[in-house]
Amino acid sequence: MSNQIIQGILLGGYYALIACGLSFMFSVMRIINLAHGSLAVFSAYALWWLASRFHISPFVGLIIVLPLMAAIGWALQRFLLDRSARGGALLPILTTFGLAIVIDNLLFEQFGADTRSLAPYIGSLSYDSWEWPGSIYVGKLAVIMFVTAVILLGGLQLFLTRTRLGRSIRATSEDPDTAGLVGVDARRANAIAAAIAMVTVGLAGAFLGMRATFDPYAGAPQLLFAFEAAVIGGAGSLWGTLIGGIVLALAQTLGAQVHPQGFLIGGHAVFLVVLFVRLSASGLGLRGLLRLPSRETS
Amino acid sequence: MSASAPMSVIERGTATSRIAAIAVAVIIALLAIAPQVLSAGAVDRMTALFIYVILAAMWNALAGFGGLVSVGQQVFFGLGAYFAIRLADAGLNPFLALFASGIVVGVVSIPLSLFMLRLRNGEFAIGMWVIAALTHLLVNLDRLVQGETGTSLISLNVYDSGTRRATIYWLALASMTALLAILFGLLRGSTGAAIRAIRDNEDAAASVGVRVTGTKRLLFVLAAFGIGIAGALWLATSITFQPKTYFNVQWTAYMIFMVLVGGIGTFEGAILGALVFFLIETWFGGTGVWYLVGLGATAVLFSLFLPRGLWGTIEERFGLRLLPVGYRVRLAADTADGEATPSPQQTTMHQEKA
Amino acid sequence: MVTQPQQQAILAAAGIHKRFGALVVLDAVDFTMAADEAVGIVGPNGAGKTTLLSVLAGAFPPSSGTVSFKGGDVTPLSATQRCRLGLVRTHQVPKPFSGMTTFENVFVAASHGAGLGRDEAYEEALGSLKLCGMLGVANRRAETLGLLDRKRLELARALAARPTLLLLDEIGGGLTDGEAGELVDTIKELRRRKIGIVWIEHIVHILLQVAERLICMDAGKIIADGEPQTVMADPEVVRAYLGGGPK
Amino acid sequence: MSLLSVENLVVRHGLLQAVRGVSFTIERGETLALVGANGAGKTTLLRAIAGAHQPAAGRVLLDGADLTNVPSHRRVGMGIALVPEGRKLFVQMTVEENLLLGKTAGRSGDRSVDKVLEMFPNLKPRRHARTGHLSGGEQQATAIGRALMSSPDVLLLDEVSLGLSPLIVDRVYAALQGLIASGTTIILVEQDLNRALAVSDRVICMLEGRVALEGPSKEVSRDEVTKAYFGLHRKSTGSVPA
Amino acid sequence: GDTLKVGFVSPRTGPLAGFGQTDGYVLDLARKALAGGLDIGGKKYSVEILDQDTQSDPSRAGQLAKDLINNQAIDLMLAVSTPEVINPVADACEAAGVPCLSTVMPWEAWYFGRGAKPGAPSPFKWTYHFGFGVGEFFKTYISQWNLIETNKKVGVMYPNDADGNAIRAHLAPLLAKQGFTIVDPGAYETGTTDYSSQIALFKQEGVEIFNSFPIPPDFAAFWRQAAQQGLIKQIKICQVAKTGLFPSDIEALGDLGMKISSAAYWHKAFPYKSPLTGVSGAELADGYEAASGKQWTQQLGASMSLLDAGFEALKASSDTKDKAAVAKALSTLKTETMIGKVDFTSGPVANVSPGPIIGTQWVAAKEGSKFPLDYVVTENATDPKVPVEAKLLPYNG
Ligand SMILES: Nc1ncnc2c1ncn2[C@@H]1O[C@H](COP(=O)(O)OP(=O)(O)OP(=O)(O)O)[C@@H](O)[C@H]1O
Ligand SMILES: Nc1ncnc2c1ncn2[C@@H]1O[C@H](COP(=O)(O)OP(=O)(O)OP(=O)(O)O)[C@@H](O)[C@H]1O
Ligand SMILES: [Mg+2]
Ligand SMILES: [Mg+2]
Repeated sequence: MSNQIIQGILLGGYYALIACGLSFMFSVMRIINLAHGSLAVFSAYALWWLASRFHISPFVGLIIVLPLMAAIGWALQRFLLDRSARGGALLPILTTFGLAIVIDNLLFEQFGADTRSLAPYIGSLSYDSWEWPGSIYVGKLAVIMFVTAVILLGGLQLFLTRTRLGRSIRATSEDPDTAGLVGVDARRANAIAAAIAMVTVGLAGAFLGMRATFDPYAGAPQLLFAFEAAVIGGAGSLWGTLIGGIVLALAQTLGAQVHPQGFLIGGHAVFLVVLFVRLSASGLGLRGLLRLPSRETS
Repeated sequence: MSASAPMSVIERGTATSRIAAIAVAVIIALLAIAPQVLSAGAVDRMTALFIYVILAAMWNALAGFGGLVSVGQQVFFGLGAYFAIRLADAGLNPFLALFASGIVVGVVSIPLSLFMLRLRNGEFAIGMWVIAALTHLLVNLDRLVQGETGTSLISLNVYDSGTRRATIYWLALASMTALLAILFGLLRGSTGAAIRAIRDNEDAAASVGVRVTGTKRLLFVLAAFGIGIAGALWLATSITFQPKTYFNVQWTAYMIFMVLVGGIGTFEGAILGALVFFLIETWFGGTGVWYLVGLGATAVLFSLFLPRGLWGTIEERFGLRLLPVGYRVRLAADTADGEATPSPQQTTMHQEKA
Repeated sequence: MVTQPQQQAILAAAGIHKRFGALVVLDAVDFTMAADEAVGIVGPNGAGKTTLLSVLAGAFPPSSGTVSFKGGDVTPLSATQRCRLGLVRTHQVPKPFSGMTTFENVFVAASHGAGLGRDEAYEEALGSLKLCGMLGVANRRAETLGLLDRKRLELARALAARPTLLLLDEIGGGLTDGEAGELVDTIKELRRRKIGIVWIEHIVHILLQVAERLICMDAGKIIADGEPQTVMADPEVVRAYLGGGPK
Repeated sequence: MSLLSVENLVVRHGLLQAVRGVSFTIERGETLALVGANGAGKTTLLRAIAGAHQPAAGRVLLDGADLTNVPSHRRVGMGIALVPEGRKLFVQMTVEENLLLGKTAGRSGDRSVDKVLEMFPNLKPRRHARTGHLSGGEQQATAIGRALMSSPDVLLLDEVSLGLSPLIVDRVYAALQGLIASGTTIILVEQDLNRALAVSDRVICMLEGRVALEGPSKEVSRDEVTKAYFGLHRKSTGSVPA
Repeated sequence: GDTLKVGFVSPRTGPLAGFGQTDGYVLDLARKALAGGLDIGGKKYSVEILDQDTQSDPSRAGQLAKDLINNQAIDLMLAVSTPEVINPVADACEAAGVPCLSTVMPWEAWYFGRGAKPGAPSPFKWTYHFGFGVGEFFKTYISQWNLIETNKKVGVMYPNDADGNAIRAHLAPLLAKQGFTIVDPGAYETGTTDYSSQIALFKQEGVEIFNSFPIPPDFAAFWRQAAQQGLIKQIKICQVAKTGLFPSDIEALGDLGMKISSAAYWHKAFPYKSPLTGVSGAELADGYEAASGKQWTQQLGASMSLLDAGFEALKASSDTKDKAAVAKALSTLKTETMIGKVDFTSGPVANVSPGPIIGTQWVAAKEGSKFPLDYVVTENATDPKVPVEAKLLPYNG
């Protein structure tokens, strides 16, 4: 049992990592990025390509791929999101939905349907583990992911609240016009934010590729978990995303304890429960629900 | 205050909109007799088009008018199909089951709305998605469905293919017409104004006496019912029920595509968007990867260059309103002919239904 | 200091507390008014005036205390229900339905708040637009209105809901003298129609043209309540609110 | 050379011309009061100077440099700060964060959060509160403070005293006097004519997008200004007999 | 003369594209062979094969089928690979009264998954399916697992999908009868990302054989975790289906993929020739490798056999332009194709002809090979004509 809990917490780190870029864009830039998963898979392919073609270890490959992702983020913001965000909050959903389809299918066109993984290029790291007393096995890769998630999310949280640039980014997300009036270059702030988001997406892709396998269409399935982690954690808080990831993963592993099908069901259920509890805390939930009938009768 | 009421007139329709109303009636009449002349393939495709129109109109009602952006509407699509299969398996006539299923979906959506409608914005959108995923998993537990294996609505096979095709066509046409008419009536009436008010500012709407929750629920349930019917109809045309297919988020993605390409928040836009999607699929669907790339690119290009969608742009450019739901005040000063009683001339759906 | 006997009161709030987290914004406020009164509320920024108004209108529940309206306890009722009973508010920061036209904004209130049928609602909406001088912008989308027009729209919209008691929150700020005059005329017209008024305003000289009773709040408490000139002269009010500035 | 000059400025909102060929200049250290009826175009004019609206014609010059193609955020760096109509705070962020945002990199000046809070003591306890939760007046104070944080050369104040209680209004005007004394140039929109005339060197009255009256504040009388307002025919509303 | 139109529906793009990857090559061969037309009953027909891509979308599969039926007026429908393709196509054909032949999915999921009830007469008049079913898996697994000494404890991971459910319902009881102890934690949903509870159970029970029907990403996540948690140290046979059909699935597993056992519905060692094109197994595989530069896959033979069987049925029908006659010919078809015999006269249920599935193993390729992996036949219980090439190696050892 304690093994399952530890596995659950570590899995939470993975979810948080996957959700990081999404949460960042969702809470800071107010963009529901449906292309999140596809972009992560793109990064995984880039690393795979470097590894299989030039024998560059994926960890080293990150030195090339992360700047590339940052550039992509910058360009994405400049040429697509900036423009479509002006047309209302919904339009970026359409843009990123379209983008996701385009990326998936171009990846297919380029790399075919074969299943790939980065694991073969990192030696035995993908399944190495430390054995702790009580036959608890702690995967090395899982620990690396967890630590990365903590550093990444914590660092971003501090960046957003403690630095001038971070504040500029938040201000821009709230109201770009007014941000301009207080001296913030809104376009630049947004583009930097997108670049940062894409770097985290790049990392997510790397770990996705090391932990499991991917193919051109592997992005979408990751999306819902990432959204769940981000929403459980609460909008506007990146630390929350880490907690969200862990809560989600624990619910899943404990759900699986009951029955293997409980894995996904447990995760979804806890998501709804968290929302419900949060509503109750704000006076809108249970009490509001119960008050409802009386409201309708007047 | 009535004493001070001026000679101003509230206009609902325009000359074009009256012509449009007649045109709509004619088109629907033509569509009703179409199976006599169309090829079997065309009848099947038209049925799909009607279903797309329902989906687009329902999502548009929810998001475009009600501000309720959901990424989980596939839950009702899936449930529509699932209940139809369940009811048919219980011995109900399969055609009847389609309609009954829509009602069941509508009923199911009521308790769901109690919880979901309290969520805001992103949380509502994602929350609906999670509901869809969860419902999918629960449907998978049904022995009849056998997990992802699914099952088929083979009880339809007792009808010969011609009858079945025409019947489903008419059912789809009738459902679409009725749903659009209900929606139009709703949006044109004072409820419609309330819906748009809630979209713009919920607190303010509550403070001027709009029943926020009740109104949202009405819209939510209507959309659930409509999409449920669409799901059931889709099942009738394709027979195979594999849960994964019906509970796929792709359905909602298509709804979003249709609505935003057509023009969100306009009644005509959703219909136009469905038509565009349908045509793209019909013409380019065979080109495989490039069809999908093109579909994605279309979405991106529209969001960049026609952010208000086709109809939104047309409306803006030409001031064209075929099925208007808004109100315009013609000030007394401009009304030389001094028509004082408001709203004598309306493009109502009563005419269209006739 | 309750100036009206309980049974005549149309609106009564008793023992209202409101806390946001640790912050106590309303601290045991009692407030009563009669149907045909016009009450002005002043007080320094952050005194809790808007919060009191929100509690009265039902935008959020008080932490403790009760509100009764027309003799019934309305504490558990929502803002919607209170509006339909005739207790209508405006917002300090205007909240127009930005995607709808001015007329449609007001029409919503007439058809839902006042519960009127279509034709009646049209008339009511046009009437209140006219009263507030907004007929000229009836077809403009509300998001294109300037701040002052938005404030007028708040008033017009609240009026269209056919209130018996109107709660106004700073609708007079930023008006030129001429415009302020028009506003006072409008409010006086409402008084003639026997609509009760509660009006929060910092432009005291406008307020005094209408208010028959003045309340001053400070730090969540009512510190003075009574005849306007008396309240204005109250040293406590001068200290907390008016200051000794040029007048 | 004048510090700021506006030449034949035309600004449109769609089809509507909100500012129709306005010209004026303002010297360093001068204070200009901008008055006019509701919808006269004051806000639009100030926003155009701050770079929030692109003019359809005309120019804005700062120290002789054409600002037409300078985006708003760079104008802040050049010394123009606006207190916008309707506060426009970042409501998810705290008072302190809003103020810090106002402090623009590259501007010299010794404004600190503490100094600004000194000016608005009622904000002190709310320093770490989200501005979305503030009262109306607290928000207005924050908005003014935010603009001051950039130590502007030209301060544009739209409806300065809106929503402020009399005590705070006095305090704000006292602070403005201090700024004026230290050589800051100010354009303020203020509906309290007495205040506006008392604090300013010059007054411009706008009417339907144009300058209807311009003159030194000491020379124009209240009456004249009021007349200029009424150049705009009173809308046929107001008191309507029941 | 007349033109025969044959629809061919497969997933060429989308998540299932691995199955459709080789179809272009197979169709080319078939078209070449049919270029001169087809002689049936002394009459010469020109042949048109209308191949369509479902994009791995079942809805689209159904729509495509209807389009082929209604607008192209096809005479015979062929559908291949996975329930997501075959079931919607078959349902559309059944509804429209068009003969349809399919292969590559467990026939149980095809038959019962489309609403047929056990024991009741077949509700299908127009649709036919050939290929492996649970019975074949059973034979193969018994044969394969007895090749190595184990404790006969089998840990199974069957997903809650068509294959998984068919296997769980029908295979597990049979295995138990043969003396295997089945350790089944229960169905899991695809997309699960953590398997620690299953792994704990398998370790606790000391299973030495592992059997699963996962999709590749699920298996990769599971198997790496199994390695992390020390489960694989005790595994002697790792028998997976569905994942591991194609070499790329195994390559993606790195070292962990070596010596995984699999089962193939076709192998290039099959001794049959395609009646349609005349190619042998080795020719087909080598030809594909030469043309595409990619390693051969078992799908090559399966798709070819579908075309083989389809055209054999057309030839056998009394009137190729009469759909009922073609359906009749299908119902009595008895022939030999690329995968061996197809026989609808003696199936477990009407409309189904069972086909072989033979035990195989993924091993490191010999020195000098173009590809890193080799796929060898280790047993042949379901078709003894297929030569056994290698001895099954224990997963650990
Ligand atoms: N939702 C909230 N959360 C936290 N604090 C709040 C909230 N709403 C109001 N406050 C605080 O409560 C106090 C009273 O606010 P309120 O808006 O009632 O003041 P007010 O008297 O209307 O002031 P003003 O004249 O400036 O409008 C303020 O200090 C404000 O910051
Ligand atoms: N975004 C917009 N779209 C359309 N019209 C606008 C927009 N903003 C302002 N207007 C119109 O432009 C005109 C000038 O507005 P502006 O806000 O500049 O006036 P103002 O003098 O500041 O008025 P107020 O005293 O009400 O603040 C008004 O008629 C206003 O309604
Ligand atoms: Mg207030
Ligand atoms: Mg203004």
